[in-house]
Amino acid sequence: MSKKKLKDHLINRDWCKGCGICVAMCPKDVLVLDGDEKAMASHPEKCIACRQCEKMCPDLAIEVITEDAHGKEE
Amino acid sequence: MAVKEYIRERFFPHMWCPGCGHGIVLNGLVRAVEELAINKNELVIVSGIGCSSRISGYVDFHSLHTVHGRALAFATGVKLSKPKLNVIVPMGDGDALSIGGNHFIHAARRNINITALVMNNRTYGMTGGQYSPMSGVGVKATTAPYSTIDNAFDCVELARAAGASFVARTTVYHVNQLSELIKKAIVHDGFSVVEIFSQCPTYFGRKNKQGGAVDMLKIFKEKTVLIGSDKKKDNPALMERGIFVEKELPEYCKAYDEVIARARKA
Amino acid sequence: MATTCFVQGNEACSLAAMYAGLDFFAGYPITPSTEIAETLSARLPEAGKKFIQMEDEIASMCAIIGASLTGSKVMTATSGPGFSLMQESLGYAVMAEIPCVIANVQRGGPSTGNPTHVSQGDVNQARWGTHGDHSIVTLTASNHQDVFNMTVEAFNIAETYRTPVILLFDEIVGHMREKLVIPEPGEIELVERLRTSVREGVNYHPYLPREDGRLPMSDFGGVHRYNVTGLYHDMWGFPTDKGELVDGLIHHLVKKIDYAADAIAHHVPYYLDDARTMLISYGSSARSALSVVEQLRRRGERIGLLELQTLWPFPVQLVRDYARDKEYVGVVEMNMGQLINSVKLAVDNPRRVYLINRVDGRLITDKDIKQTLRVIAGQGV
Amino acid sequence: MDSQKIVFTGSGGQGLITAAILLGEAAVLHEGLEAVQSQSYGAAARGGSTRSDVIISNRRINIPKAFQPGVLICLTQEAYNTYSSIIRPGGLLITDKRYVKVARKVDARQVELNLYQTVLERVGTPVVFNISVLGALIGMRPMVRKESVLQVLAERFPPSFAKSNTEALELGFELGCVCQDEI
Repeated sequence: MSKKKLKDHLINRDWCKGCGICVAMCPKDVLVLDGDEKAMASHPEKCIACRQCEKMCPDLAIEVITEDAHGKEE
Repeated sequence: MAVKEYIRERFFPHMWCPGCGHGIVLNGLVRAVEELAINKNELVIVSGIGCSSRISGYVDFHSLHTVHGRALAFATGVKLSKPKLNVIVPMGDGDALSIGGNHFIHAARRNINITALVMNNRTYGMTGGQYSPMSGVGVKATTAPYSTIDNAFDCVELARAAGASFVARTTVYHVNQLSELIKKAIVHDGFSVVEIFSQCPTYFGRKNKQGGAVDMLKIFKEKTVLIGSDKKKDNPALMERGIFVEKELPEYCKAYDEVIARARKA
Repeated sequence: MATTCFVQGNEACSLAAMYAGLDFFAGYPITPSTEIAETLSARLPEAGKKFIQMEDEIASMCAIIGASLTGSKVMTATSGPGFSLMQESLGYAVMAEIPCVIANVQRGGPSTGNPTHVSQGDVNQARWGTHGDHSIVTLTASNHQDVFNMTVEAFNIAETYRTPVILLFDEIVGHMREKLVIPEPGEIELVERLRTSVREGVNYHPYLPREDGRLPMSDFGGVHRYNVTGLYHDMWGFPTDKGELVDGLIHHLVKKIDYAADAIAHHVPYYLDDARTMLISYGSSARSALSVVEQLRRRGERIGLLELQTLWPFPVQLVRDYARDKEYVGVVEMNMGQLINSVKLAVDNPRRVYLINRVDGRLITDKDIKQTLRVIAGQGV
Repeated sequence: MDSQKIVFTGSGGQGLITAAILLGEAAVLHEGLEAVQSQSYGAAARGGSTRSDVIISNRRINIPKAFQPGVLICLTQEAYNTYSSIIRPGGLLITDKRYVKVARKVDARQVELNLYQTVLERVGTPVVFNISVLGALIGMRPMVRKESVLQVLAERFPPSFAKSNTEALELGFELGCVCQDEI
């Protein structure tokens, strides 16, 4: 199985309530809360696609899109 | 991830407070159902009253939002009437173990194939942060300004003693274990209970100076260990997570089929 | 050939429920209704159907609602204290429009009262026991053939109007044995659940009435996944607090029953054509009232009896019409005066409506009634 | 036929309610008559005092309780003491010597049977005592035919009971017929 690579963080700003759980739980400090108190990926290049933010988001507002080595979206 | 196939998007953003652990339970539940690839038409979610119980409106299953404490009794009717349906019952700690305590132990006793998720945030959130049967001694609540003197239940031991054939516990911090345990509970053929520690930063956290949602999640991380961990020996106060009971026992609806067979022979 | 049997009223009720197509019964033992659960615990499994003894009456009422939503015809049976416990979920069934039948074999009360003695003290509880504005259907009977007929009718009304229906029997009728002729299948027409014809993938509105007022249902487990709640809800079944939707819902819940009052006003008139005095009664007290009417008729007195089998919605028009040319009306019931209030509201001259009652747990007798009639007529005791 | 009102009294476990039901059932199912049977319940299922009323008529029966029964059967001293006063003047009061010492204070024909002892001697089991009481009753007052009761017994009980039930009914019936001549 090839390693998954981040393609994008889809963050639903309408659903995000800005609790900061994703920011605190990200092991690589990828996410921050922006000026509107909404989650934002400020350092996507550091993302290891562990999906911790996606699974821990109480607002179901984050989706981590990955692709495999051949660029196929997952 | 096709999470959105299993939720009713038009009701989002949901009504829970920022940082509420119940959203993480919803997240884990939807993930578990998706991974099991259950036909949505064969899924019924039955809930009672309270913050936790609003979960039923957000999932695209057959949903039955009932009265306080009685969700398992409604669910028993659904399941026995149509046993091929998967029945999941999310409940708050007050819903499941206070007003609904009797239904909880009797559903366990019958070992009817229903999945009970006890979303334990140790408070009555919907009514404004009163103490619950799971608050425990020494807790501040809007009905315990001088702090509580009531002991808490051990939900796992209660379910075990009452006869549940699958009993597990985890927290919303341990999200991978959360969806794994929900999956196992749904697949299990009998009454299954998953107690899930969930944070209420708005009332319990604030009243008891536990900080915000993130701080409360860290408490779940620090105060719990996997079953069998050596850490528990050094620190008996740690709460164990994992599967406490998993056994095969006659399931109620299947046993009832035998009653029908006996009646027809007689 | 129809079958004749010699059974208790509680058995007659059970046999009628089976005749009506009962699929699911949940209950908790309580005197004097227990024979209904006992009979059905034998009959339902024989027919491949479901019987469950729940942990209490609260759970029993909840379980039948859950079962009804899967498409089953459902019933529970209880008595006063259990009926009190069921009130919250009874209201849920009203609000969520769940077809179900609740048999309450009345005993003395309040509280534990007297389990083995007769009373008709739950008439107003049947009407107003659950909180909030609502309407409700309550049927009763005084003999086993009518217990049978009214029980089948209860299922038919429950399915027609998507509503809980209460069967309000009493200890005498429930426990005594008398003749019952069980009709052949098909002899009494049965109303089956109206299911939606909306196809998969097309929007189904569980709470949007058709032109005729009926709301087609979709079984849990079917292709339409909708929401059921006890909260004020919209036509999809989702909670709402929008004023105009709430207003429409409450009016709908009340009107759908109240507008049907004439259609479901079951009653039996006895000797009323030329009567100058009318007794109104129901349940076992109507048997004593009828005995009095027949005795006094033999003496040439122009007295008749209106036996009501539909108590709620109260048949206002029917009672008003029958009372119009009567000198006075005596309401015979075994309580401190419950149905009489509705009679007084219905008639033109409420001051000519008198209560004839007995509340010591014994059947009101012909002697009791005649004695009160003499007092009313100013003839002394 | 005028209404016949019969009240069975005794203690729980004597089978009186069963006897009353059998009587009503025979009338309804095999004689084309109307019948109503009711019973008063105590809290105890066994050993408490029992009363069961049966009314048989060829017309509709309105009031299901026999307030002044034409026939009263008392099978315990307590029942006799409690209920003997309710009998209709000139009615028939049946007791069994094994259970009741009569005081002859009421205006009724009193028949003291020696049925329990006879059943024990001739059928060998007291279990069918209630059936023999029913036999004696219809022997004295032919409100339903013996054949109708036999038919109900055959329908209600498993075949293994048939012999002793029939013997008990016949035995009671014989004794009843003898007494009928006396009353």
